[in-house]
Amino acid sequence: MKKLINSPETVVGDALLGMAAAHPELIQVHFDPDYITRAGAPVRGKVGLLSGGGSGHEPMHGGFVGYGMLDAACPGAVFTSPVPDQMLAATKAIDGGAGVLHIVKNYTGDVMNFEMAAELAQMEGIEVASVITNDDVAVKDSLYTAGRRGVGVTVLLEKICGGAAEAGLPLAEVTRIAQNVNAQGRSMGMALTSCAVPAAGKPTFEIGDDEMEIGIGIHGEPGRQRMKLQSAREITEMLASAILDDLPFNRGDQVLAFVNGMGGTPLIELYVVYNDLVKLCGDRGVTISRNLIGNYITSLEMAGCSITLLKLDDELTRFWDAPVHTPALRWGR
Amino acid sequence: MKKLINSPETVVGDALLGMAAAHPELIQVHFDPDYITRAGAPVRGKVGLLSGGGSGHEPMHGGFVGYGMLDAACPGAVFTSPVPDQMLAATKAIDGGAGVLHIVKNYTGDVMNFEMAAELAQMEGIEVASVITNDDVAVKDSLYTAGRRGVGVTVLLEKICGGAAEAGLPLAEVTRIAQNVNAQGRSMGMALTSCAVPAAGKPTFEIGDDEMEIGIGIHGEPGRQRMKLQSAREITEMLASAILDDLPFNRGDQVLAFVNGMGGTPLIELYVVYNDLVKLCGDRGVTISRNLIGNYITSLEMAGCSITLLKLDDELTRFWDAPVHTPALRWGR
Amino acid sequence: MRITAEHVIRFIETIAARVKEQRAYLTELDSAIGDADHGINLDRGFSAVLAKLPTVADKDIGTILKTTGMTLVSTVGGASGPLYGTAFLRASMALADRYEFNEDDLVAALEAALEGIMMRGKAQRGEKTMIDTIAPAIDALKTARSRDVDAHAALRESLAAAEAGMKSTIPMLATKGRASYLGERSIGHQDPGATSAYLIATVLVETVESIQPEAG
Amino acid sequence: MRITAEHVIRFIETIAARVKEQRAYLTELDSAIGDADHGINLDRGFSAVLAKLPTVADKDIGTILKTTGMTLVSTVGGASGPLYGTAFLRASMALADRYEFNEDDLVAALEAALEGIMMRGKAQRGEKTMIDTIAPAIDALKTARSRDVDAHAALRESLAAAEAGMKSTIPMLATKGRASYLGERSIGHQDPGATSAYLIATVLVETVESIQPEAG
Ligand SMILES: Nc1ncnc2c1ncn2[C@@H]1O[C@H](COP(=O)(O)OP(=O)(O)O)[C@@H](O)[C@H]1O
Ligand SMILES: Nc1ncnc2c1ncn2[C@@H]1O[C@H](COP(=O)(O)OP(=O)(O)O)[C@@H](O)[C@H]1O
Ligand SMILES: [Mg+2]
Ligand SMILES: [Mg+2]
Ligand SMILES: [Mg+2]
Ligand SMILES: [Mg+2]
Repeated sequence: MKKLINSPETVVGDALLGMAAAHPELIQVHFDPDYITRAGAPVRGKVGLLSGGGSGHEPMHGGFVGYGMLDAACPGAVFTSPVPDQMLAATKAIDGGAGVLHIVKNYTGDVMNFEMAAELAQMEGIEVASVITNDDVAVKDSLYTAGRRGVGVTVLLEKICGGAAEAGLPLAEVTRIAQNVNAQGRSMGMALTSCAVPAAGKPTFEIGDDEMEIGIGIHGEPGRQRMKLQSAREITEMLASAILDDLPFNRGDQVLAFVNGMGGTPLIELYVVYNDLVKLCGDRGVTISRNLIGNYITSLEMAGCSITLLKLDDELTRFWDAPVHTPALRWGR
Repeated sequence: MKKLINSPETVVGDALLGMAAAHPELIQVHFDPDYITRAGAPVRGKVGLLSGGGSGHEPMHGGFVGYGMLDAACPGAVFTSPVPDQMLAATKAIDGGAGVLHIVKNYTGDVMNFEMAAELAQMEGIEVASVITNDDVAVKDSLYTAGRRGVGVTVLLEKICGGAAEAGLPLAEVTRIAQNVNAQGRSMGMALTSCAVPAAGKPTFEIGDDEMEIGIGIHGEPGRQRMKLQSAREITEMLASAILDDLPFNRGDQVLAFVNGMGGTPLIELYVVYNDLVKLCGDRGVTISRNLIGNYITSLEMAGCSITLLKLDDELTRFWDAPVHTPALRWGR
Repeated sequence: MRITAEHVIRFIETIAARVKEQRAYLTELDSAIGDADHGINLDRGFSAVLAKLPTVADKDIGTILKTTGMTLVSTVGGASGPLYGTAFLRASMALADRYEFNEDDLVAALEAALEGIMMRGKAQRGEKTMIDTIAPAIDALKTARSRDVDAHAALRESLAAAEAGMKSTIPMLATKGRASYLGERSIGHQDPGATSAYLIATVLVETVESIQPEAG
Repeated sequence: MRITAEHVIRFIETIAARVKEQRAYLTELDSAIGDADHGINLDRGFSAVLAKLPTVADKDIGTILKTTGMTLVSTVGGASGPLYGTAFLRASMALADRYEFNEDDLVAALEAALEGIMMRGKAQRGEKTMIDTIAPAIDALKTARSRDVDAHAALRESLAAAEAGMKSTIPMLATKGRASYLGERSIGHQDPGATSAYLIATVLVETVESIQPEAG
């Protein structure tokens, strides 16, 4: 396990210090409990958006704090949900009087910790709503299980709801849009290599030189299936078909296509996948009207990618297009 | 060697098709010869900026084509300089009557191919100037050798000269600024792992689980020195000291600090390095007034990073801050 | 049997030591069907608890357990943080203001802890979680006590049930927690949380066994 | 000796075949001190040349060589593209409009090719490049011919010099091309370009040797 770090114990803190030093005009980093707020938070009268989760998924979530996206992010230890203290402090710091939306990825740990934080915040008189993303079609959905994981849709949801909140929409409306984004989005991922949790010191899983994992999450957890390595086209087909069939996406649909790198895969490969995705969607009569290609929700140094498709309507498109200015996503200003 | 590709033969073309599909409002991709132009090129009366080089360094250069940066980019085969036909066609396509600046990284192949293209373009009556970047302090400079490699400064130069050209400066002025950027910038890189050229099918070099290469370039070429893996702080110190001592950068200098990932290193580690760099520069009385952190000039899936420091003056700062809108770099619009 | 605040503190200290010792093992188990952090998480949490313990050394058992639970909630994160945190918090309520307690109180505290875990995690037995260790252990303890065997023997029966429960997670299909994402592939691996729960049960039994039976 | 357009075509076709055969070896050599593409580059280029050859099959030797050179320039890229491309272009000028040529013409064409490489690459002997194969080979050819040995023997002496030249790059410190970035670490490796140049020299000698000495 080779990493550019000083120690497993300090990696999250060191990176937060680096972020603080790099983007003082955009964000403010608080320690103990650790959380990142938008510079100048809270914004009076605006709904506050808070997300969080384990570290190791950079730029998510800290890189999405700023104008038009998140008001705060809570980074946990690597791949470990942050604790309620962090969410509570961040919620208080960004409440501008219009309430706070918690954006939670559907992992047992995240859900429970956010739940505890929301209870505490509400006890302190802050209006808190929550949305849980669960877009990963690799996981069978069921009332009797933990359900699907939240993955790529989270990034899109944070951007779109950020636009809605910036436009002055009230908490109920922002929450409705958040639920809509989650309802209209689906994802699936795959890995060529494992990542290594710094404190664990070795790869989470072993994988052969000619193998890949299909249906992985973003924590180095093994996927649903191990198989022989295939071409980008076959891989894209496997991921995209599962996604397209699930919602389902239909002929005539307009979508936002998000090809995400897991951290160790270079951009050239993501564009190869995007090219195959365009053809596949075209064959199904699905039009890609917006796209996002790059490393946005990663799994440390894992090589691999995930695909997310989000069915767009006018409202979602408008808030996606709205200006955003964060360390990792910026347009329109 | 595991990659998300369809075949070594098609990887560059597939990725170009993906770029074309993803960014039609920004760029246009031409094939045979392969080159990418800014949508709407040529811009009448504006100096055209052309760069190019082997593929495998994405987003450089194609990802930097667009408003406020390059007018065209010529992608070669992976790690192989493009050929004069490409540069000639691209030069013609972007000449808006104010001449074209060729931005060439100092590699024998790139220099010779660009030279041939410039001769041909000039024979066709297009005014062509060239700037050769050679900022890599890992390589000893000498009149009798091929000299230093062009690396990270190239990205900064493309942005800054893009701003200058967009502002309407004539070819001579844009060339002067280009030379100034190159003169004021220094870089050095390191690798934790090798990359694998797709057509070669295996890693370019073998490296132990506890080793790193210091002073690597961006083509998987071995570095100046193999050593035991050290901490981010020690690595940053090694790279930054060599850079700071070389120009040299002095107490009171304002710099742009660019921490670049080689393709396989996740963002969290780049922020750890940036944090260490801030401290090191601070100790030397050098102020970082601008920064860029991310994967911008990569070496396929190589894990590692490079650091570039560029001494800023008012002119360079102004053109760095100027709006840019390309697939990979965007701000101000 | 009289279990005092001092014993409770020793119990928690020993858990911290045992978790540190087994940190790599627990993380290893979590690599197979989770995200390779369970041992790291618990070690971080119990190390923090260890640092906090001196501030409550002279306090009642409720306060000691409450501080432990709050510290776990504030430092562990992940799934196990809220779960073990809630367990200690619920136990602290069952033993509020007490400076010592007996076997009956122990059973009540353990039941409260389990209830807290099940409420927080919305899980049942048979879903391949820590519950599969804890629930049978409490059942066995209660059954043994209804047969009127002595406390130590009852605890040893309970521990055997805990071990069996832990092992029972191996063939299970996970339906809760991160392992559930693996579907069928979760089968054949021992659950990390069930394992850490067994570890804690071992420490509990050791601690009680070390108590001089003078007051028995 | 009469070297005809047909021989030249066979020469180029054989280079293409040999380069494809040795592609992995040349790339391997380039991994050690370069960027692992030399064999790939030349194979791409000579495959393109092969596809172009039929269009000039009935043309003069100058045209055949010019087409080869231009195709190499347009398809190889990297350092070797302009270098080998220029070499063939220069040779084409030396043999412009010819349908056959003799030993003297061969020497002149080779000298023109070398000059082109040195001009384009701004390099000299001793810098660990293809020049270290080509220059001594031409020298040896000229020396042998001044001693009046027969053409085949002279070419074999030249090929031996080419081989020695190629091997002489092993202990050299590279000062030109990509290997120069390695500094001292470039020592101990055979230069890929010097190796491909030797390959081409081998093919040249084989081609000439295959010519029936009837017109000798
Ligand atoms: N809903 C749940 N109810 C009870 N226990 C659970 C639940 N979800 C997970 N667990 C337990 O938590 C353990 C994992 O803890 P840990 O690895 O620290 O957290 P995370 O899964 O967030 O990484 C599992 O092995 C399981 O025993
Ligand atoms: N300046 C030069 N003059 C002559 N030959 C050179 C020069 N630079 C490089 N070469 C030759 O080119 C070879 C490398 O070719 P190739 O790998 O195809 O290109 P690149 O170095 O651009 O990847 C070297 O081994 C060397 O023999
Ligand atoms: Mg975890
Ligand atoms: Mg090359
Ligand atoms: Mg875990
Ligand atoms: Mg090469």
